[in-house]
Amino acid sequence: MIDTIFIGLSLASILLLVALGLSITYGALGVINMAHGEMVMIGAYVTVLAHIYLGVNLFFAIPLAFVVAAALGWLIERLVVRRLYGRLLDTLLATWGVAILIQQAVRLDLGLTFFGVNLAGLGPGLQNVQVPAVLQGSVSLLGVNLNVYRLFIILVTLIATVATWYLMYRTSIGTQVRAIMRNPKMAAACGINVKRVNALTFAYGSGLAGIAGVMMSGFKTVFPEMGTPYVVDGFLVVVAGGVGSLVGLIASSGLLGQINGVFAALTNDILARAVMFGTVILIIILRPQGLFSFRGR
Amino acid sequence: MLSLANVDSFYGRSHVLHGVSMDAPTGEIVAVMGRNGVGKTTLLKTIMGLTDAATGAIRLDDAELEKRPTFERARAGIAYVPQGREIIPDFTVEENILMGGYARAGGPKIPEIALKLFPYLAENMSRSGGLLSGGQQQQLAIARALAAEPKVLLLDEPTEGIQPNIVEQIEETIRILNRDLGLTIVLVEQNVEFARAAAHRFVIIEKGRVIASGPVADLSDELIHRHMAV
Amino acid sequence: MSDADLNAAANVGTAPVEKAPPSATATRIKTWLEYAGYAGFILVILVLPFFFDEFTLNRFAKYLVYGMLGVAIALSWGYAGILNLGQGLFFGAGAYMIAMSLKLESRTSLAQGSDTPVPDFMLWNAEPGAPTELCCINPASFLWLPFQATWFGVLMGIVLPVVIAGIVGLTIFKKRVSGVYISIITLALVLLVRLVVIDAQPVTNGFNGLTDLAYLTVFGFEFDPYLKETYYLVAILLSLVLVGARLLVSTRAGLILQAIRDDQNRVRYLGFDVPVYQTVFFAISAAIAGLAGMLYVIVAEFASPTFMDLAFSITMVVWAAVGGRASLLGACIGAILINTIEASVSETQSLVQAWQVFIGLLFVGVVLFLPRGLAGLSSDIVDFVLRLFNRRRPAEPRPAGEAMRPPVAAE
Amino acid sequence: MGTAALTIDGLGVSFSGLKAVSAFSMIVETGELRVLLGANGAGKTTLMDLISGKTKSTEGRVFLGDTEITNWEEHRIARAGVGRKFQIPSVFRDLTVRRNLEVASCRNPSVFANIGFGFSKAAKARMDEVLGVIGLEDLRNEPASNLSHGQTQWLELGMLMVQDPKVILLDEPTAGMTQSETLKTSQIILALKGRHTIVVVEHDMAFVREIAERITVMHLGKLLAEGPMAEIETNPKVREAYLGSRRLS
Repeated sequence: MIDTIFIGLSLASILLLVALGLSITYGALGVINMAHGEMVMIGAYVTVLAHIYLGVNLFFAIPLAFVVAAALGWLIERLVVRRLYGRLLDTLLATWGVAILIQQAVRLDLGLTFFGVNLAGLGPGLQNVQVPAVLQGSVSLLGVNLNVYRLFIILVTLIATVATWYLMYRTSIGTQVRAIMRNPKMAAACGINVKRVNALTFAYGSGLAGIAGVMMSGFKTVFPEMGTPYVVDGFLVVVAGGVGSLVGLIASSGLLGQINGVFAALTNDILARAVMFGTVILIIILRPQGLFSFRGR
Repeated sequence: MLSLANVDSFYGRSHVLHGVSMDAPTGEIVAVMGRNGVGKTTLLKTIMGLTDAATGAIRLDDAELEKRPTFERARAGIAYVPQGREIIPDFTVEENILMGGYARAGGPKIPEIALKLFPYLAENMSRSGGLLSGGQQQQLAIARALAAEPKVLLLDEPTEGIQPNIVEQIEETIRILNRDLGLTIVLVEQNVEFARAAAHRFVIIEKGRVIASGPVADLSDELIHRHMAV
Repeated sequence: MSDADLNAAANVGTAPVEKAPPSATATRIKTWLEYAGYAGFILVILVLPFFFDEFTLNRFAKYLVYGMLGVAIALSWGYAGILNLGQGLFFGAGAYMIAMSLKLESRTSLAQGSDTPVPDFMLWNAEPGAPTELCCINPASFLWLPFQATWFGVLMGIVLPVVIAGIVGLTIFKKRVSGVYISIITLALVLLVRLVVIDAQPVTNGFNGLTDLAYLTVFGFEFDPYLKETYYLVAILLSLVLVGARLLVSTRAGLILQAIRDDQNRVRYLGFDVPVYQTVFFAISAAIAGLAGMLYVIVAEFASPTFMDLAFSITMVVWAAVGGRASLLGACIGAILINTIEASVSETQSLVQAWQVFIGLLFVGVVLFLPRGLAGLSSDIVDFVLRLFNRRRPAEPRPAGEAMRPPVAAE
Repeated sequence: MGTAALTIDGLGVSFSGLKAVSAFSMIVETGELRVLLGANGAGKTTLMDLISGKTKSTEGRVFLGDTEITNWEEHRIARAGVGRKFQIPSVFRDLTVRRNLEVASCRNPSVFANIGFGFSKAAKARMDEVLGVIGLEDLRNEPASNLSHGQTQWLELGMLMVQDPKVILLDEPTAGMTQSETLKTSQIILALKGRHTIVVVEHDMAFVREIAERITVMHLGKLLAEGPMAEIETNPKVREAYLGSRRLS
């Protein structure tokens, strides 16, 4: 029983970690970023490459992945997303194209394969990340064996969530982001540089995906197509939770994670995912505004 | 001085303002009058850069604003209190006020004057904006505008839909802001009595055009009845 | 929130540009060009068998099936304003329904030691000692019983998508779920069904899908996928679907549908029951996708859960976007074109990868710079040419003429 | 006096505690043209929302002739015979002018009845006639998005004409129009008069003088005064509501 709840909790924290960045870009900017999964993938590859080229372990990859993914996100915002604000479904299609490009960049070693150069750690194959010894094995708590790496994911998610909360609710930039979210025209009339804040918001959301990617690399195989399922799950969590609501996001990832965990224990992983999708469909039909939603203007 | 010369303004394909020219000399209150739907709100939005497109010249002192984005206009010294107030309901009073401060040179800061003018706000800084009454929200919207330490204040029907006792307070506030702080105020107002008492100049708009303007002394009953009354 | 407002605010300083109205002659010329486009396209696909061998024709048949999917997408997205990100569900449903019937007709199914044909995989997965009759091999195997009749599989290939679309459509449209939420629900739905199909391995053969199928036999004629006749089956059905869909959108109901896309609330105040209209067209689009799924099984001889992959459903949408989301013919040609080119570069491995890069750039580029797709581009080119032509001639009187202007991109 | 086309009986609704319309009653006779006046926020648009089913009322009833239509779904109210023009003109922007009219002239609301081509001779003749009345004959093949603001308003009026409802609700039909456009609009509305029962919300007093018979004035969601133009103009309560410090409760 307790281990089922623990598994559910760790699934929930993965969902939350992936959805956190997506929630910010969707909630604040009205952009469905289908390349978010690729940002997760980039984060995972940063872990792989950091190990190969810098010789550093997963802990050091976390800040590095954040920076790399954020920079890439910033670039995407400047080049593509910026031109599409207000065209929600078009952002979905265009970022899907971006996602393909990022996948190909990894698969083709940033294009170097055309020149016969292959970089270790990139390319179409599978990569594996060596988890630091501290994070391996399991600890026993109340007579239940808990996987240390899963605990670590929960911890990182907790830190990322608290940091995001702090950033959004306790800093000047966060106030600006939330102001734009609620009323972009009034925000501009109050002197907020909406374009600049939007670019930073997108970069931050992407950076969070990068961190999620580092965490994924620790217990899943790393490959160029690994991101797609994450963007779907993340997006469903965001919509079910209620756009723009951090509480809703936590609640929906908690709910869906537990549903996933319980049904996986009762049946299997595949059906558990199906039940999760079914739950999201029901939530959207019954409460299109999501579980939680801020009061509209 | 805020001045508009030959300004046209558009929402999509609808051409709302036609060749509007007006001046708001520094330190004066200009009352913008006219019936509903003639373009008064659009005039303020155009000054703020919030319509879809606009042509003509908009100047504040030496700065040419017509090509600048909205946030730069705010930073140049124009603050906007929109119709319906548009405070953010799930922001606290404090956050709502600070939000206005991004146009201020040194960054957001709660303006002293706002606390003095609106003691209720000072005492309820952590309340949600959405829980305030209409009149309190109006005070909040003005406080937010003051946080920018602006040169010019654009006020769109600040007394609309507000309890009568608060209306007087708000009218008094407008006088104080102009008299004591020397703020230039462009005021969209339907209350003729108040406009006559407080404003220095008036502009009457009909069908998107300025059809009369001048010192408030020239605001005759005849003009009012022709362009505003039933 | 509306970021369109932000963009609008950034545009201050430019006045809207007035465009001269197109002359009646110009609109009539465009109408004729559109008809010529349909006629030309149908002619081309019907004469292909005179120039290509059976192997190539089989490949073309697949692309034509994709073209049919393009029509289904354009109908629901371009005309009804419903972006269905789960079109693969209807395609897959059509495919599985006919594949079940064809599976039971295959020689291996006959050779399972039972009196009636039984799918081979069903026995491989059966509990030891389980009965070998289709009714009772496993608790769900009885579902296959009606598929012993081929007509049932073929019928269900249309009926099932229509029923699913009907139920889903009425539920979400009555609830006034709109825009992106429709896309998310359809997306979640296709993934859900995909997982269920994979999980129901004893009845669906899971990941492996249904392979080793018989040819479809109609009145004693076997549609061998490598026969010209099979290509004609696909080409003729595509032509019918294309013309049928084009006629459908020019009916009064089609007109009301486009009005709903533009402003569904206004349509309510004209007295039309909006959810019913949306559901009917959603279901028609599903039926076309189901038909495409069936034809795909006939030419490719398998049905697989990959039909319900997210990537496939989104890719379909992009074919339509490239061709022109609001043009039935454009979306159809877009799908065929992309797949034809993709197949011709897939000879070499490195080109395949480069092609993927190109596809990625194409998606981004089309959304950013060509939101009306190739159809919009050709319409603009025609406009341009007509304007050049007009400038040389004095203005003409403008008698009444029917405009057949393709609608502008819908969200 | 004829029979009542539209009867509103004690209608009310409140939004988050604020009574936008309360205990409002009004009877509009068949063939009448009623002007609804009131300052911003007086509840005029909300009243139209309540009649046409956009907003559900919390008290009171609405009758169209003898049929109670309170809180029906929008399309049923429309089918029963209430047509509406919105404050922000809403036409089908991607469709041509002519096609906008065609949508409005589909008599049968059923989908399957509309799977067919073309329109009856009578319907076509009516559309041509309406195109003439609204002066958009030359622009019939233009997409509605290319129309000017005034033309869009006229097109929406034209859609109401071919829709041919018993009662027409017009929300500020001259908002944002130039003087000459306003004049033309008043002619179009006068052409509608008699054929339909009309309720108009308007602020342009020159326009109101042009078209009005009876006027109803709303203030703070309630009925303030009702009567012919001359009476309303001299009514002190109305004057104060419009010009005074609005310190009525």
